[in-house]
Amino acid sequence: MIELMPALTLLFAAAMIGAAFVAIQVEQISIAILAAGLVSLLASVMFLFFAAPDVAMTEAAIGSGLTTFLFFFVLGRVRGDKHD
Amino acid sequence: MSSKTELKPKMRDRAVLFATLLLFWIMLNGTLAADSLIIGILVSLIITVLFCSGLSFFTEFRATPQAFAAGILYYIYFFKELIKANFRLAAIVLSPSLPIKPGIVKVRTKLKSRMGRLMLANSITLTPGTLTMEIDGEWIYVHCVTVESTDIDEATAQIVAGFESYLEVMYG
Amino acid sequence: MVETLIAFAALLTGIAFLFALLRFIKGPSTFDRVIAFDVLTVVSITFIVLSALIEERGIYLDVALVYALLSFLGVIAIARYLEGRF
Amino acid sequence: MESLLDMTGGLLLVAGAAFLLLGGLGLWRMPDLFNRIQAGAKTTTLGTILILAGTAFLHPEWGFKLLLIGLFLLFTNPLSSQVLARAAHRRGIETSPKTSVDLLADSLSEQDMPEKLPSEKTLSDKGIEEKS
Repeated sequence: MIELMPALTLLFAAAMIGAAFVAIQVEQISIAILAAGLVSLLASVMFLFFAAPDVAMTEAAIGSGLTTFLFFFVLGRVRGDKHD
Repeated sequence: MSSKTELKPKMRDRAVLFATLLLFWIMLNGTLAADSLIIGILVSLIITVLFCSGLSFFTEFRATPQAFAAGILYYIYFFKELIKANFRLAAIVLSPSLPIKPGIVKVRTKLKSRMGRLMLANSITLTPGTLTMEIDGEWIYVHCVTVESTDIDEATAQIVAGFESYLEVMYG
Repeated sequence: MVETLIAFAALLTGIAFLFALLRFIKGPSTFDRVIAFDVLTVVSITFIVLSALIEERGIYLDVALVYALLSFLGVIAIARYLEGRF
Repeated sequence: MESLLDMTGGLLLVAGAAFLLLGGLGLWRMPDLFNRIQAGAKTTTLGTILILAGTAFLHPEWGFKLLLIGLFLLFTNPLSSQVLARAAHRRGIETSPKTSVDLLADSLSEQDMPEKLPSEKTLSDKGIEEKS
């Protein structure tokens, strides 16, 4: 039987690659920001799997929460129109 | 006389806010040690004094025995409906033909308080095949996976009546 | 026995994670991706709780609490942006 | 030599994971956005609460923190789904051809409604705006 934690780490690494691929492939900015936030979220869970809960908390708060929020806020202020 | 009657519910609001904050602090810490308890009381007191007008969130609950009984019955009914909702969704998702007939219907609520309406909207979202989409005064627009009737009264009886009877006692 | 059950739960959750990820990659509109993002966050909370069980460290649950907070704030911010109200 | 408590906790874990799996399957199979939101909101809420309950059976000393996470999810998960559904409907995401009736769109076209009418904001918006 394969060990559980390495398998989960592999799953999350593959998912990170997939999300990063979406972030560079897609042409709408909002989806790219969302995919970058997803990469950050999965990275934070991977920090946790490597037994670093403090780093994981910081990454979740800054990378996934604050950066995504800030990007959307600024994008809404800059664009001003209703299209993507 | 009038100032006294205005002051009384405000003190009660502050007491409820203080108790909620302290409860959250104790649950977050998981201990009842003296030092953490003192810090929690201090911080809760400061927040209560500074931000007393901001949170009317928990204070609309009527603290009568009937309201507590209705609250317990409400949560029992709510979890029953939540489990039923999941099994119905599982049946839909697992059947190969996907038997759905979605639509958006309109229902009416009798609840007046904001917290009561919020709880009603949340409950509708978590019950079988329904999702609250918009609240406009007393009207609630609900997206259904399988529409059974588009008539307002019939849809109201089917979707909201079960929760409303409990929430009316709790929040009015 | 309990370890086997935890591993089985992790396997089922992993499949759910894959489905949500596929929806995120495919999803025709932005809203499909947002709901997939929300589901992925909740599934990540589940993974964090499971890893706390496996490693027997209660401090991991604090990270899960931060996640529960952040997913709500993030989805509200994105919805406000998509309504055009920033 | 497991106790009954441990077995109950493990079975609750598996049940919660099974509901999460059904939610993921629903997210993949449903034909339009609103049905996907329905699948996502219900199953993730119940699935996560069952998993938290199973963890509480296995480690009773974590109970308070697990209860806090569960309460938070129970209140915020349906709320974010509602906000998302409302935003999607305002942006005019098309529903699947199976949709039989759409009274919200009907009433909006009847009133000839401007897009940002303050009276139709929901409770979550009021809470945010009163603070600022």
